[in-house]
Amino acid sequence: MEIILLFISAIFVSNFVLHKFLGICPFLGVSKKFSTAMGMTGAVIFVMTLASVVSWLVYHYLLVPYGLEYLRTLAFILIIASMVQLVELVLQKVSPALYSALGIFLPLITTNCAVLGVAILNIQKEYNLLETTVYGFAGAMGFGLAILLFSGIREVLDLADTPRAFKGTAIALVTAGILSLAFMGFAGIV
Amino acid sequence: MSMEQDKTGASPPEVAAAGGDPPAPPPAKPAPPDKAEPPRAPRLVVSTSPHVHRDQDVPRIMRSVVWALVPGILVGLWFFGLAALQVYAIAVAGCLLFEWAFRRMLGRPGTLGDWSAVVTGLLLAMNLPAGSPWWLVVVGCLAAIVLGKQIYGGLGYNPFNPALVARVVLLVSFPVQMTTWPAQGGPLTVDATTAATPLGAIREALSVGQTVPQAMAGADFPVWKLLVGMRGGCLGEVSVIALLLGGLFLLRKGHIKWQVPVGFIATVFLFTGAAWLGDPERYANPLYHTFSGGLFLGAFFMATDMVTSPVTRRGMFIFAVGCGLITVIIRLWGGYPEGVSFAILLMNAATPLIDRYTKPQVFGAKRKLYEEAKAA
Amino acid sequence: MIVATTVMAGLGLLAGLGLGLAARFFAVEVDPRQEKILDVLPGANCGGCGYAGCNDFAAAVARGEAAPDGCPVGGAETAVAVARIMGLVVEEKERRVALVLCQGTREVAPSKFRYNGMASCASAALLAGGDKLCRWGCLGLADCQVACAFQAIEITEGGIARVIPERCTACGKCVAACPKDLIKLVPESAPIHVLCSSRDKGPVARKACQVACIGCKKCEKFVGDESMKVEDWLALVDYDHPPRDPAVAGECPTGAIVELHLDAKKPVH
Amino acid sequence: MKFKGGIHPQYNKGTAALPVEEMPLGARYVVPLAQHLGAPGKPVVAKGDRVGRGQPLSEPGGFVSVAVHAPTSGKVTAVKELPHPLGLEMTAVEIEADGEDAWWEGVQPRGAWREMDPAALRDALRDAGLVGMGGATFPTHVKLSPPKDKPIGTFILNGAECEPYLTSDHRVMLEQPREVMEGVGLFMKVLGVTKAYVGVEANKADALDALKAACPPDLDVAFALLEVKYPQGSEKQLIYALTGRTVPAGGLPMDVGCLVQNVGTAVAAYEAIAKGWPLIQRVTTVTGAAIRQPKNLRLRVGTPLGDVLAFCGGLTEDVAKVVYGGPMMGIAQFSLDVPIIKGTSGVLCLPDAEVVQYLADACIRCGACVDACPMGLLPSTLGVLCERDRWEDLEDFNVADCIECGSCAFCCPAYRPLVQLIKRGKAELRRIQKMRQQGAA
Repeated sequence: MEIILLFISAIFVSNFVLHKFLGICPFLGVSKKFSTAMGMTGAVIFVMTLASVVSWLVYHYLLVPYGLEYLRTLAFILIIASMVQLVELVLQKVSPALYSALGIFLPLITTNCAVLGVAILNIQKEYNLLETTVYGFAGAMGFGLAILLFSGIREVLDLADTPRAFKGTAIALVTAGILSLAFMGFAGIV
Repeated sequence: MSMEQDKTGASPPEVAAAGGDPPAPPPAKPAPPDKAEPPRAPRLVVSTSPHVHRDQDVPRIMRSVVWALVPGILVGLWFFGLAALQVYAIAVAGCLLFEWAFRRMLGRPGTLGDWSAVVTGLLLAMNLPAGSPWWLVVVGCLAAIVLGKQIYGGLGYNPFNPALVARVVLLVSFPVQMTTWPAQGGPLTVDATTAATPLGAIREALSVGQTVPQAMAGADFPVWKLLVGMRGGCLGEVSVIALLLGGLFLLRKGHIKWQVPVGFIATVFLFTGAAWLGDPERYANPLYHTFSGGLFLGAFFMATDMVTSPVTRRGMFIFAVGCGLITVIIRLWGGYPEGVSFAILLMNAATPLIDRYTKPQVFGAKRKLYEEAKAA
Repeated sequence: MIVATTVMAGLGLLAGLGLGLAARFFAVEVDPRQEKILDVLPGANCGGCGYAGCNDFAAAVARGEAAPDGCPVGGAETAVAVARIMGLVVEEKERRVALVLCQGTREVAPSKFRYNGMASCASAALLAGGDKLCRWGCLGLADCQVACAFQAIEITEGGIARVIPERCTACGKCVAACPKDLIKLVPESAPIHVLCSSRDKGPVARKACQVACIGCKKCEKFVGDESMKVEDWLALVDYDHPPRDPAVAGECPTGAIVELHLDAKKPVH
Repeated sequence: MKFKGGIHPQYNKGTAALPVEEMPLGARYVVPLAQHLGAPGKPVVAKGDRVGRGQPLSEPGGFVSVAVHAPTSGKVTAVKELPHPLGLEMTAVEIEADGEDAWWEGVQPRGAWREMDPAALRDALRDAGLVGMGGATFPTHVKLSPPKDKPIGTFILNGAECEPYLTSDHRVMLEQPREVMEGVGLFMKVLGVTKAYVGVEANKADALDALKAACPPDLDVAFALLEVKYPQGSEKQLIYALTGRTVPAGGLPMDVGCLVQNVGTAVAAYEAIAKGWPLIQRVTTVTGAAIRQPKNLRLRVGTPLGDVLAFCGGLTEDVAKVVYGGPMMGIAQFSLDVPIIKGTSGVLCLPDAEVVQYLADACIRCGACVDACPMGLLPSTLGVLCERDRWEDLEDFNVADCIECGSCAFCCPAYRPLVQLIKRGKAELRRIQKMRQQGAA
């Protein structure tokens, strides 16, 4: 039950993008088309889940024994960076179309604060390995939900007669704001 | 009207109107003598087919919505009195003003004639507590018209229901004012004491450790009171019967499809019913849930907003069920006592995705039909 | 301290090793010239070259699929720079400017019907070729203006398109957008232009538009060489060797031939 | 069976009670060579030639092409580009009538269709210049030559006449039921089918009764009254309504073994065989609030529109639109010099007050067009995509299945010119697909 609540809360209530405001860069950058948002979601789910697990392991089995907790940010960034690199290499080979569609934002998952965020939150909240895995996965799902909803809206906005001054990122930010307001409705659940 | 307009890259394709100048005088009459043979204006209009049109346009639809809102508004005025009138007046005037001013600022043609700003103003007022201070209403108008609609390009392009954007902006920004419910004091009320809403009463009771049956006994909201509208709440949401009347009118006119209100209300009823059967100590009965809060207002007038809901019937139904589910989740387990606005807003956000996955079946696209026909 | 350093170094080493292996297995080659070309391109991402943005064009050049002088915005300088990266030499071209070959305003070119529909030339042209009696003329519904990324086209009061030469980058978007093929990229130094595209016979053309070229050949006789020629009742300027004597404009009985100085620095009239 | 979607416009079929009048012979006729879908014919007469009534003026320009014939006897005064109802100038033969209206000697009865060979019948129909007279003007002989792997088992006579205002088919069914049914038999013979359906909208029950009464006993024909709904007369919808078969998307009626012909075509086919008459006349409804005397007229193909309108008392002063065909799919005309052609089922004259003013207001996503589309498309989305030149995205929304019936634009409360947008989109997408194919090849 706890696990399920954790899962739901990470997706809806404390959504990484719309509640914690983490991972805004890819959220805005890769949400112009539904298909790329889909690809980004896949990549983020992979990276976030794996990063949660690996960083948890590294933290508990490497840093803690040596009393190096203060190095966790550094270590996590290292892990995440190399993992993203890995995804990038694989994608470039396996799906060049998705690779070029994700463009600059793929390497930017490295600096996707959602990934680092989830790794650090896992430690802060003193989750065990199972909780860590679920939280990482659910957090990524929440990110995916937000970016997919958002990309759907943006595809439609692309066809709208938006005033010049608001075209593009401006209107996207306004929309993200309203979306975040709407997600506030979930506040208080679990 | 369109030719003179700004035609830079960002501006939309426009329609060239043919009717600008009146048709040339018939040849029988002598031409006006003062003009030295200007190029003769052609008489015939050419456009693509069809050359006839249904007797229906956007302003007329919007006016129908206004008519449909009238019963709900009247009941609100009766119960909440002059304080309500003030809110309605400011909301409508404010929406019209912001609509006019913002369009003008952008150098776009005025759209007051389509009546959509009036509808937004009325709906916004109906979603506010009676006796909302004037500045709250004005901020709401600004949020609805500018943030919710015109920033996106105006009617038709807004992804979210403007009145709901405003309500949620206000609810999040001014929680105290937005949850202070004046008691119903009759038509001449100007200033009233506060009262509880049905959903708020339960929330309150649960938080002090009472059970739901105890709370309901204390709050005294029998179903007939809920139907008539004798309860605290937003201006326009109190009377189920009045709202139903307007909603049926719109259904009959064909401006809303039954899938939305039925799907929405039925989902709330069934879901809360299931919860109630599971634990009547913790959850109120489904009738109580169905007839309280802003469910009828939302289901008939907000979730049915054409612009922000799916275009296909199937999509509308999915949309409505989604609204119902989220509403109940927020009501039963969320921090806010009422979730209709949030639910509709969230489903507005999901509308493009619903549209994407509910494309209608193209005539003849089903391979099976074809095979069947061949066998026949 | 030493432990910390060791741990971190070990982690880094491990990650590096993994990545190195991955790079080996999933290696994809990228032409280094592509990046260099991208650096010298103007970066307008206008698509005037026919590719989806500058990066795409750079890749195409690097693959040898596109010509180095394919960027219309960057002009000669860019072409030379790109060619140098590719190890080629290109001829320097004169800057070109788009020009709308029609001056049939609504006052001089009557309509045959009242049009009601989308304000788009391409859509209007599908209905009986547009509402103008002259079936060659500019419909003034701004398809070119919408296509232009540089706001270099305006619709005049007479309801026809006009290119603002100072802003034109000769990307050619308007040329493709015009359903009547009225827009041409011309060398900016050419002084004489025939602002008409009607290939109707003289009397027909004249009836449809007071400033139409009626194919009378007076200009052809006046210049006396190959620089101007009448084809299908329409005078054409040979833009490779344009006529230089502005007096030819005065010869035209309908005023279809005009003297225009499109060079960006000079005032335009 | 009822098809999904469709609309209920005001029918305005006031001319249904008016018997068909013969239009008197005129002085001048203009016969365009292109009056059918397909390659235009090549002229076989020149300026100065004398021609007899029914004499061929052109020869087919290919298989999907038919000849045109002289509507009356007289002198060819020109073979040149002249205004055509499609809006452009096209090659046409101009004939000055000599008033004698003498038949060309080649016009002779072909015999009784019951005794003739199907191939001979088909050739005779081709030589008579027969095309579908409902408005699409597809050459009849081509339609009657289905490929071997798509055998036709069912013939369908289209008497739906679902377009508002038009009553020409209605009058033909009432006044010439025998010719219509003989035509049905003739088509069945050509195709070798034994089963036929006749479908007529329920607002023309009298026509169906007349046909039933005139049906020759040797034909197995099922008569059906159809729901009054536009576009009931569209081939795919009609086939579905009558037989329950669904023509696959992108397919033709022959994919479900059906073939549909219009009432007028049946009469013309019968006359082409029994009397040897080529297609030089047709029944046309001249109607609308802007014509002084609405009429159903039997007209010679090639009659100038101006003459027709004058015969109907002329246009009112507030006329603002003249449409060839019905109001839902007809083509607006700007010149009164165009001639009546084989596909002109009606001439609709609308006054200023009744002219639809299309606007470019934003789509309010009301879904009215989605409910109305008989093909199950999303006209609202198609319209928006076309408006923003997103041609390639149209493919995902099956734009090619649009039959341009106009139901969407008819009910759009924002008065968006959806048909214009979608027509353009279809053309652009076809262009792109062609380029893609060439690129692949």
